[in-house]
Amino acid sequence: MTDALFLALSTLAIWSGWRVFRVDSMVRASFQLMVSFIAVGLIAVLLAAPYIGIATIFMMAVEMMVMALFMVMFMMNPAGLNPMVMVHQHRFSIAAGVVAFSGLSAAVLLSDLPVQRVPEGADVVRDLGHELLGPSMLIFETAGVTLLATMIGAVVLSAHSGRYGASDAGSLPPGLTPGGEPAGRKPDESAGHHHHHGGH
Amino acid sequence: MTGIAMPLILVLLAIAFAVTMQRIGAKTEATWPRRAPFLGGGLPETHAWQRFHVRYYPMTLLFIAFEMEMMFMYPWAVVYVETGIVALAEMGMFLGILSVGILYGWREGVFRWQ
Amino acid sequence: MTLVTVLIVAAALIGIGLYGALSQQSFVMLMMGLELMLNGAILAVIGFWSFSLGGAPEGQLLAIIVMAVMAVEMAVGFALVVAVYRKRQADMTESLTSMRH
Amino acid sequence: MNWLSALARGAEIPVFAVAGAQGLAPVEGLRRRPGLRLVDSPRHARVLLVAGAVDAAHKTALERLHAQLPPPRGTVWWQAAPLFARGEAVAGNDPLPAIRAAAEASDPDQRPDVPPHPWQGMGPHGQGGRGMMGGNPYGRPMAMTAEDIRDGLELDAYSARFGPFLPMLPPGLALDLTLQGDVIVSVTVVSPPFEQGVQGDAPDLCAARMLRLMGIGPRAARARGALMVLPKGSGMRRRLAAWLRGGTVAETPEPLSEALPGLEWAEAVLWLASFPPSQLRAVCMERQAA
Amino acid sequence: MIAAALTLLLALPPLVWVAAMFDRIGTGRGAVLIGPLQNGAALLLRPNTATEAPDRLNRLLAPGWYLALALVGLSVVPLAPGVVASDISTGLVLWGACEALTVVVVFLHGWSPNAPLPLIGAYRYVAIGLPAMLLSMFVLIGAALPAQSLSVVEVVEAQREIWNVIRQPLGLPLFMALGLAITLRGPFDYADGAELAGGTSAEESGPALALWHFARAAMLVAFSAMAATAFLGGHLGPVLPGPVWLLLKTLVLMALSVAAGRFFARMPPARMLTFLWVVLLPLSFASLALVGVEVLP
Repeated sequence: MTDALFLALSTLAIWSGWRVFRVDSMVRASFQLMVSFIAVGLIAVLLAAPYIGIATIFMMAVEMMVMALFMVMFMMNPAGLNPMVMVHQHRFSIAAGVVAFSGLSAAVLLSDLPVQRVPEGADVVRDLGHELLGPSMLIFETAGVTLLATMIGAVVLSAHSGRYGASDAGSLPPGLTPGGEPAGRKPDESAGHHHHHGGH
Repeated sequence: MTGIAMPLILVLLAIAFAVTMQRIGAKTEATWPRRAPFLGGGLPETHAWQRFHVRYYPMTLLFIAFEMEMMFMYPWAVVYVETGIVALAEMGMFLGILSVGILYGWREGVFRWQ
Repeated sequence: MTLVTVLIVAAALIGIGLYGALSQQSFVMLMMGLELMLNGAILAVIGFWSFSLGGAPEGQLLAIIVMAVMAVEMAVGFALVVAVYRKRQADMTESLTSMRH
Repeated sequence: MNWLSALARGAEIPVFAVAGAQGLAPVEGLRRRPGLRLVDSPRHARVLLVAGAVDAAHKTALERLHAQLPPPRGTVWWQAAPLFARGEAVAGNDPLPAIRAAAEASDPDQRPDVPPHPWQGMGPHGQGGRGMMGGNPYGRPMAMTAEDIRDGLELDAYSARFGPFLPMLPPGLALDLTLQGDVIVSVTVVSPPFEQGVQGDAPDLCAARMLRLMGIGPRAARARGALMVLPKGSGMRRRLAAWLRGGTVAETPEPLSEALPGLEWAEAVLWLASFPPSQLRAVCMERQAA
Repeated sequence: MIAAALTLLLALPPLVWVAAMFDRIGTGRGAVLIGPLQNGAALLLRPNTATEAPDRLNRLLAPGWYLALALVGLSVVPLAPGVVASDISTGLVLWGACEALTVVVVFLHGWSPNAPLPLIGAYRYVAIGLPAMLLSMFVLIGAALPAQSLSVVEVVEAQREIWNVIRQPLGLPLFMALGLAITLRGPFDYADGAELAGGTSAEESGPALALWHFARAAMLVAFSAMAATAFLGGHLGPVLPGPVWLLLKTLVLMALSVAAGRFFARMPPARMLTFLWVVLLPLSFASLALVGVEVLP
């Protein structure tokens, strides 16, 4: 029963992972990736990690939702109304993927892996909690600082309007000659500077 | 194993039910005027699917970083009573650090429509 | 379900992810490839943890760290996408190479 | 499925109401009428109710709307001259018998079955598109990027005619809008709201319309809190408060093409609802005359 | 376990009916008992709408996913001591996953018809649904603290002496905010509101619409059962048997949610976003801190 479930879930994970790069609609692509994550999360539950497994589903649902928003925001033809292929170095990539898969699989098959199962009935969430608050406390707090840095970085990079107005307003570079034209790009210039990409 | 078998069965049941129910309704021919999107008699020029300007995009970035804290909080909650005041202090510090990010984001106006 | 089968599934996910990350032209799709590789990494970590580490909590912690890395990667990646788009109306990796004109 | 049909026979008739000239107050009067239910989208409706005169300029729009009711569907012209030869005409005060009769009818489409643009068999996959963004895939082109008025991200602009029978706008108001996301970038008034007379400006009716857009009923006790949720500085709070006190609003709105750009959809809709129909009509007519 | 699941499957349709009745009470329409059934039957017999180039698969499945999430969320609720359909040691996290996936499903429902009003509804909903979910996570963690477990069964057991609603008075109202958001109600109905002519369901008709309403009511049932379990002691109570207590508390919370949905007005979404992050989120921190201090040994 567990084996059948594992087989079904791993097939789902790999199939939907593959579909991510094959569907035309960007929304479908994001949620295919989400399905792949959900399948992996459920496999993790089968592997006696109920917390990590379910939390993966929880986190990835949210992250893929955001992923879908950005996909739709920035990808041309986000719904795939015109079928399209936007790839480069295709053969090389396929080869790299196949090599990575076969190399890793060979390594797995050839190496002698130690076997020590999770003991039956172990309270793995409690262990994790003690680990977080005990030996790995520093990792935990470092993660907090890293996330703070991420939040600030993301806001700085993405937000246009801060408390002092638009982020690129009034920040002209100095002139090439004293009192001359500012060097480089002028903030207002970008408006007249469309360049659309055609189909590749 | 049993823990996830039941939710999966329920999901399959619900999907099967929903798909079956949708076959009940009357069948009609889908003509073009019937398929046009509802705009109160008006018509759009283009498809609605577009590069949609998500006006709250900085908030979503703040959100995915902030939301990671949940991963740490659940195990923390399980051992909280056993660990006591240390756990309170550590989580207080953790949340405090992240709250700085929220305050910064608020000051930068990320919760407004861009 | 053995350690070997779990790791082979993880390897397949990593392989597909690598293919995606190398072949896709747009930033956002490239990030999908990276995410898929990290997905494989999570599976591998949990597989090892479950079969070989006897439930040592560090294994779970590592999975959480991988997920945190994913969140950070996404937040910063998308912020970069926005910043680049704002300047260049571009969302492709190739257009970055022409940035130095 | 006999028992299902038997059960369905007792159901309320879902009606999509189009308010024409002098039609707003009678339609609002139907809201609590047993036996029918006014719905927000023609997709949810069985019967199209045209209440009050709709001039012939809106015939095409009305026919489009009619087509969007899923068949079988019926039409009722209540104190209105029929614009197309279908449905029941009622002159009296009670349209319910006619609505009941229309709920058995099955009108055909009034518009020809042609796609907005020819596309079938064109393009590499027969979907009408070309390249990544070009052509008319499935009958319509895709939106293209345009300058943004807020944060400078040049994403796609969605241009469409909204109205004249959109339930959240004043009846008759048709706008050519360009939206980026849900923010209005540009506005052209195509047709002004219909004349509603004094009844249309009645404070309780105006307040009820506005509160419905905020998701609550018109009981005043609840509505006091509703003032708090409106944005400050746009005068919406003041006007709603006046209506809730039973007073009238005599403010003249700014011309729509200047007031609406830059507003989010929810704000714009509330802003429009915070003026009595007569004032909006006056300001739109002035513009058109000029 | 199977008995519990069957009980849920049998109890859900009548409870959905009750939810529809609650929605009718006080609207002055009469026929409170039979009206929802008649309207539902009429809707089932109408045709589904086709739209221009829709995402057919997602459009077909969205109401089903919504219902599935309600069912899965409901299945972690213990009906009596030791009787629970999904016996998983991290039930609270599973419920959280259902909340997160609800946002995805509502988005897909609005995305799939390829029409402007549903699309706007879908995007607005994501903006509000995501932060609303954060609130619920904090207050549910507050419920997990005294239980020292993420299992919903343990959360109930930990309330034998004192209910969580007393330990954490702010928790229930904050959790109700999430409930209104995932059941698309009143002040949090940014997906299907009147100012978008029905929003994500503006283009739906017939069985698809009926199912969407059904799933929405099922989610109300699931949410109320979860809230009753996490804050009102679930199946605990004197004299009456456990399932009856759970049912009563669920009904009370359903009625409360419906009333709250009608009482509070909806803000424009940008205001609500700020309100959620700047007012409600700190309140949920405070609520958690309060519980944390209380349960310290």
